[in-house]
Amino acid sequence: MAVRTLLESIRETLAEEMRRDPTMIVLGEDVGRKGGVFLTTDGLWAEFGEDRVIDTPLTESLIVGASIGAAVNGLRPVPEIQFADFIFPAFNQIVSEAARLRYRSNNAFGCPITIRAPYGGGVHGALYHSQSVEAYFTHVPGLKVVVPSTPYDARGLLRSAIRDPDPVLFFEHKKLYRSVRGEVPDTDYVVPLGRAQVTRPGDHVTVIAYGLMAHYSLEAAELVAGEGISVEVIDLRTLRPLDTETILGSVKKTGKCVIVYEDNRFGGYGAEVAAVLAEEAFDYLDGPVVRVAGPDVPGVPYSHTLEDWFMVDPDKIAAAVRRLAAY
Amino acid sequence: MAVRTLLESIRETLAEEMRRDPTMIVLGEDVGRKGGVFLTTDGLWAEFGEDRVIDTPLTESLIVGASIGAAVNGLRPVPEIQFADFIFPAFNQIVSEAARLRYRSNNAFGCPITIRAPYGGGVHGALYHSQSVEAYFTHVPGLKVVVPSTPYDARGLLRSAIRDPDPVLFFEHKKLYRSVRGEVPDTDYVVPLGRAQVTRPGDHVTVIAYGLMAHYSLEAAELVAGEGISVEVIDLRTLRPLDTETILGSVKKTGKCVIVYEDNRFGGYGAEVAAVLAEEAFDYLDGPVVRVAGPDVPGVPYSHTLEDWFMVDPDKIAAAVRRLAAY
Amino acid sequence: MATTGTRAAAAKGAAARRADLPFGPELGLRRDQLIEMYRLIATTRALDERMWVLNRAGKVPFVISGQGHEGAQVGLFFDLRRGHDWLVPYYRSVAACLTLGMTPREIMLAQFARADDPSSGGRQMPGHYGSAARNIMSQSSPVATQVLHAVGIALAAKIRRTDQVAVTELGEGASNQGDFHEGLNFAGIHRLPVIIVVENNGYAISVPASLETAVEDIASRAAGYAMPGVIVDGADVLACYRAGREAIARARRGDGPTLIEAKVTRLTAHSSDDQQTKYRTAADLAEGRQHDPLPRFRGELRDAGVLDGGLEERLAAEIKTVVDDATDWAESQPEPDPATAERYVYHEPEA
Amino acid sequence: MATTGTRAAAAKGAAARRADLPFGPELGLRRDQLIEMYRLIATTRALDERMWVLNRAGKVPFVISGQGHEGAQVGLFFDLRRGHDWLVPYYRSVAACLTLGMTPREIMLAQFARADDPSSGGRQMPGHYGSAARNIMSQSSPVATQVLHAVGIALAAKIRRTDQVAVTELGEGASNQGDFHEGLNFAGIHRLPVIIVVENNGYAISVPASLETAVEDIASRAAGYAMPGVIVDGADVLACYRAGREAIARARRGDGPTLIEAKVTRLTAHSSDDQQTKYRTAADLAEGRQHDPLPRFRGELRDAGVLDGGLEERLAAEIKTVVDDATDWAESQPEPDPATAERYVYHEPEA
Ligand SMILES: Cc1ncc(C[n+]2csc(CCOP(=O)(O)OP(=O)(O)O)c2C)c(N)n1
Ligand SMILES: Cc1ncc(C[n+]2csc(CCOP(=O)(O)OP(=O)(O)O)c2C)c(N)n1
Ligand SMILES: [Mg+2]
Ligand SMILES: [Mg+2]
Repeated sequence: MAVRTLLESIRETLAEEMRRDPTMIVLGEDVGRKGGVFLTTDGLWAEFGEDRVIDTPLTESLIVGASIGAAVNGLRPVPEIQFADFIFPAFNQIVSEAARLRYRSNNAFGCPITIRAPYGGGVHGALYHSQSVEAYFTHVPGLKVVVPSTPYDARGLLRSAIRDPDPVLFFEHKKLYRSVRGEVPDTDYVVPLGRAQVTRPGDHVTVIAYGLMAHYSLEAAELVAGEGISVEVIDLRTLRPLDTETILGSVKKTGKCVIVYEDNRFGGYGAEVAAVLAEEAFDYLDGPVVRVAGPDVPGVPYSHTLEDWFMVDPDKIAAAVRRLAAY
Repeated sequence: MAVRTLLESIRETLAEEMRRDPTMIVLGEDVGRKGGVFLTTDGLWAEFGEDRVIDTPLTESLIVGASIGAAVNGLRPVPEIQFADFIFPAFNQIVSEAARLRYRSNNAFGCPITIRAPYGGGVHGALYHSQSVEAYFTHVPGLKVVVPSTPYDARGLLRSAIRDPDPVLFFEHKKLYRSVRGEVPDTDYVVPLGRAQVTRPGDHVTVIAYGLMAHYSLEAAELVAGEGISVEVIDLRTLRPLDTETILGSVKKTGKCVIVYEDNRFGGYGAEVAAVLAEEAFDYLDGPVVRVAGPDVPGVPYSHTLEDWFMVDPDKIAAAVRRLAAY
Repeated sequence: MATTGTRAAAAKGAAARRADLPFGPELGLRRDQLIEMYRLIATTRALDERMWVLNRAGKVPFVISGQGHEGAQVGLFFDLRRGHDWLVPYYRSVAACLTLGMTPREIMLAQFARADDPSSGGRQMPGHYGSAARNIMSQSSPVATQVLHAVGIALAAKIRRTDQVAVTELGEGASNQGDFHEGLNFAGIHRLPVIIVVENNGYAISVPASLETAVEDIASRAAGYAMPGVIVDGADVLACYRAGREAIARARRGDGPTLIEAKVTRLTAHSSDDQQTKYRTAADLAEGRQHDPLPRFRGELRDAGVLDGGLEERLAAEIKTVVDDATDWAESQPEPDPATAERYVYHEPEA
Repeated sequence: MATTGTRAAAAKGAAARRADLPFGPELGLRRDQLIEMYRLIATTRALDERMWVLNRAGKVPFVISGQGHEGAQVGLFFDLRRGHDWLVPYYRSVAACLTLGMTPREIMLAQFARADDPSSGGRQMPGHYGSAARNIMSQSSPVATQVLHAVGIALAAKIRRTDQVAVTELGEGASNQGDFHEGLNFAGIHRLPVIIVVENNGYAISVPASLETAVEDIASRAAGYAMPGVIVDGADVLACYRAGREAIARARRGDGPTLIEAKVTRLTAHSSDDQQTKYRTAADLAEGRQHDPLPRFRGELRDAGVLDGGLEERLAAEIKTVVDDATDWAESQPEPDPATAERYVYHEPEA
C-alpha cells in the first residue's frame, strides 16, 4: 500500500476522478499551469488540458456561480477557493444558490459541485490566511461539509464528495497537507459522508474533534494516558450531516465530553455538538460539556507569540481533559 | 407617554439621531424618496436631504463597504440592507472588513456603523424574504448583534447601536413592524447593548428567545400558566455580546431551559446558548436543554400551509415547555 | 428619465427602417410566426393583468411581473431552440418563459402556489419561474446571481460541445451588482455562447436610472468585456427579434457573448407591495405608457395585414379562454402537503 | 504578455513628449522635488530588496512587495497632500506609503511583526500597511475590498466638504472582482473625489492577463462609469506624476473620479511563497526587467543634470544607511506581548 501525504492523496484523487468521469472539471485561481498555490492540482492541467482545468480570473463569486450553472448543464465541477478566507465573496452563491437549488425547485434541479478550500491556522498566515470557516456553512441546510484529517480519509471522502449529487464543501487543513502521511490503498474505496470515526477507544472522557484538532486530540489523549485517564477520541470527518449516533454512543459510555475546534469559540461548530449533547445525552452526562476552542478575537494574529496564544494545541486540550476527568 | 409601533419607533429614532448628530447618514436601496420598502426611513429624505439620505444603487457590498470608508473618514453611517436575505453579497465587507478593522489595525482604526436589516418569517416572503441570518454574524468577533422586540427596546437599543464605536448589526423582525405597539418615553434613554431582560418571571422553566419569538414565548408561557407551569421568559435583545449572567441566573433558579429561535435549528444561534448552559450551568440543570427552532430546510416555503409547517409558534413552544416541565 | 432620449432615438431609427423594408419577409419571419409572437405577447399581458386582478381580489398575496417587457422578451428569444437552449430568467420573465414553452396553466400554478407548480411546488414566491423540462433554470430572489449561472451553463455547453446557447435577463439596477461584472468578464475571456439581456426600465423599485449609474446606456459597458453591446428599443418587437437572432447566431457560431440592453418601460408598480405614484410623476407614467410594446406591435401587424379577417378578435377570444382556464384550473389544484415540506433538501435516492 | 504592446506604445509616446519639453519645469517640479521622488523610489527599492534578503536568511517568514511598481506609485501620488488626503493601499504599496510619510523603520516594524508596528502591531502579515496618523487606511488581504473603502472615504470628504482626495490601488487581477464594479459605479454617479489606480503587471500570481480579462486595457472600463480612464506607463515616473496631478486636481475641483491604469512590471515572484519560473518564460522575465522604473528614472535625472556632482553616490550611501538602520532597529524592537492579544476586538473606553 502506498504511503501518501494528505496533499498527495488529494491530488491523486482529483486526477483519478477526472479520469473516471469525463464531465468533471477543476476551476479556480492558479489551479492550472501553476498547479495551485499549494500544488494540490499540480499535473492536472498538463494531463487534462485547459478545457477541464481552468485558471479563472480572481473572482470567487464567479468561480462558484459558474460552477452551479455548469453543474446544471451536465458537468461535475470541483471549484477551488484558494484560501478558505477568500470564500466570502462567494457566500451568496453558495448559501443562496447552491444550497437551495434543489429545495427551491422542488427537486427539479440539483447542484453536484464540490468546493475545495484550504483552511486553518498555525501556519503564520495571520488574520486572512488562517481561518476556520466551517461554522458559516454547517448551519446551511442543503450543504454538506467535510473535513478530512488523514490521507486515507481524504481520498475516500473526496471521492464521496465529488460523486455526491449535492453541493459539498471540502475543507483541507493547510498544516496537515505535508505534515501527515498515511497508507492509502489503491482500491476505489470510498468513505461515506456523514460517518464519524472513533480513532482511539477510551472510557473516561470523549474528545470530539476534526481536522488538525483530530490529531492534536490524539496527542492530548496520549499525554494524559500515563495519568490514568482513558480518552476516547472521535474524528467527525463530516460536519454536516453530523453523525449523532457515534457521538451519543461514546458519550453514553464515558459520560464526559470535550469538544475541540480551532475556530473562534462563540457560535463555532462545536456549539452545535454541545447543544446536541445537552439535549440528547443529558441522562448520561457526568460533567459539563467542555469546549476547547480558539479565543474570540477576529483572527489568528501573525506574530508567532500571538499565534501560539491563539492556537489550540495538545497541551490546552489535555488540560481541559484533566479538569473534566477530575470533575 | 406616546404609543408607537416598532416601525414608528425605529423611524423616529433615526430622525432624532440624525438631528442630534450631523455626521450621521442613512444609505441603502429605496431609503430616500420612497422612504424604504417598509417605510422605515420615510420622511428622512425630505428632512435631511439627499446628501444625508442616499438612495444607493442595488449593490449591497458597496452599501457596507462605502459605509466603512465613510466611517473611517468621520461620518456615522447607518446603512440599510433592504431584506436580511440580501446581506450575503455584503458578507465579505462585514465579516472580513468591518468586524476586523479595529483588531487588525491594533486599535488605530474603528468602524462605527450600524447595519439595519428587516428579517424573519411568517410574512409570506418565502425562501428569500423570510430569513433569520443572525447566526452568521453572532459568530464573528468584532461585531455586535441586536434584535429588538418592542418599540421601547427598539428605540433604546438603536440609540446605543448608532452611538456605539463599533459595527453593530440591527435586525428588525418584519412581522413585528406593525403588529406590536408599546409606550415609548420622550426622553433620551438608551437600552445598553449586551443586557438581556426577564420579561416574565417564573420558577419552573426558563424560556430564552428574541425577536418575534420573544413574543411567542410570552404567549406560550400564558398558555401553560393555567396548567400550573410557571415559566420565566428572557428576551435576549442583544445576541452578541450574550448576557450570560442573566441566563445563568435564571437557569440556576429554574433548572430547566427551552431556547427558542425561528432560524434553522442546526448550528443556529440557540446552539451557542445551549452550549453555554451545558458548560456553565451543568450543576443546576434538572433536564435536557431543549431547543425549539425552525426545521432544517433551506428556507421558509411560500405556500401558507408549508409556511405554517416551518414557523415556530406559541403552540410548539408550549408543547416543548410541557414536555420539559414534566421531565 | 435618463433612458428617454435613447429610447426615443431607437424608436425613430426603427420606424425609418420599416419605411423602406416590409418587416416580415426580410427578417425571415413567416406569417404564422408573426402571429405566434403576437399571441405570446398578448397572452402574457392578459395573464399578467389577471394576476393583478387576483391580487386586488385578495386571492393571491403577491404579484411581480413584466408588463411593458413582453415585446423585448418575445422578440429577443423567439429564435432560441426550445428545450435545447437555456433560459436563466428573472422575475419579469413571464413572456420569456412562455416563449420557451411554459404554459399559462403553469404560470398560474406558481401564482397560486399549488403543489404541482413546476417552478417550485409552491415553495417560492410567485415570479420565480423554472422548468427543468424546458431548460429554464430555477431562479432565486437575490438579483444578478443568475448571470453567473448562465455563464456556467454556457461554459458547460462549450466544453461539452452541445451547440446550446444560454440567455439570461436582469434589470438595469441589478446590472450594477458585482456578479454582473464577474460574469461578463469570464464570458468575454472564453467567448462563451451566452447572451446577457439587461431590460432597462429606468427604475430599480423607486431608484431612478440617474442614481443607479452614471452612464446612459448599460450596453456601453460591453466594450470593457470585449463583447458587442447592443441597444434595442424594447417596444419594437421586430427590432428585438433581429437583435436576438443575431446574438443567438453569433453565440452558436462560437463567436462569443453579447450584451443586449432593451429599453423598456415598467407599466405597473415594482410589485404588488409597491406604490409607484410616490416616486413617479404623472408625466413620467404617461410617457412610459407610450412605450407599451403590445399596442404598437398590434398596430404594426394590422398595418401589414397580418391581423385581418377577424383574426385579431379570434385571438383575443382564444387568449381570454386560455387565461380563464389557466386561472380556474390552477386555483382548483391542490395545495402542497406539509408532509412534503422537508423533502428535497438533498437528493433522495430511489427507494 | 497582453500588456506589452500597450506598455511599449505608452513608453514611446512618453519619450516623444520629453524630446520637445525639458521635463522638470513644465511639470512645475523643482529640483529638490525631483530628487525627493528619486529618493523615494530608490529607498523603496532598497528596502524591498532587503526584505527578500531577510526572507532568504530565514529572518522573516514572508515577503510580498512592489518591485517594479515604485515609479508609478511615487509619480502618481507625489502631488497628494500628506496627512490630509487618503491612501487606501494594497500589498504592493510600499512606495505609496513612503510617499505619504511612512518611514523605513515603520515598514520594517511590520516586516518583523514587532509590537510597535503602526500598521497592525504585528497582527497582520507583512505588506498590510496602515497609518492612522497619515490617513493611510488599514488594509486586509481579500483583494478589491479597499476600492469601496476609498469610495466611502471620498463620499465622506464630499459630504463633509473637507477638500480631501482619496486614492486607492489594486492589481489588474483584483479589478475583476465585483467590488471594483460596484465602487466605480457609485463613484461615477456621485462624482466622488477618488482615484482608482490599477497597477497592471500582467499577472495575478500565475494567471496571465489573457486569462484575467478579454480586454487589453482595464482603463477601457472607465467609460462604463462615466469617468476618464487614463493609461500610463508605470516605468515613466514623470508621466505618472502628470497623470496623478491631473486626476488629483480634477478630484479636488469636484469634477469626480478617475481610473488610472499604470502598466507596470512585477520584478519579483508574486510573494516569497511563489516560484514564478514555473509559469513565466525567461524571455518574459527579461522583457519585464526592461520596464524597471528605477534605472530609467535615474538615467533621466542624470541626463537632465539633476543627479550630478556626486549626488547619486551620496544618495545611495544615505539610503543604505537608512535601510540598515531601519532593519537593525526594527529587528531589535520587542515582539508583541501575548497578554495584549485579546485587546481591541472592540473599542475600549478609557479607564
Ligand atoms: C441582492 C438583492 N438586493 C435587493 C433586492 C430587492 N429588490 C428586488 S427587485 C429590486 C429592484 C430591481 O431593479 P432592476 O434590476 O432595475 O429590475 P426591475 O425590477 O426594474 O425590472 C430590488 C432592490 C434583491 N432582490 N436582491
Ligand atoms: C478575494 C481574494 N482571493 C484570492 C486572494 C489570493 N491572492 C492574493 S494576491 C492574488 C493575485 C493578485 O493579482 P493582481 O490583482 O493582478 O495583483 P498583483 O499581485 O499582480 O499585483 C491572489 C489570487 C486574495 N488575496 N483575495
Ligand atoms: Mg429596472
Ligand atoms: Mg497583477
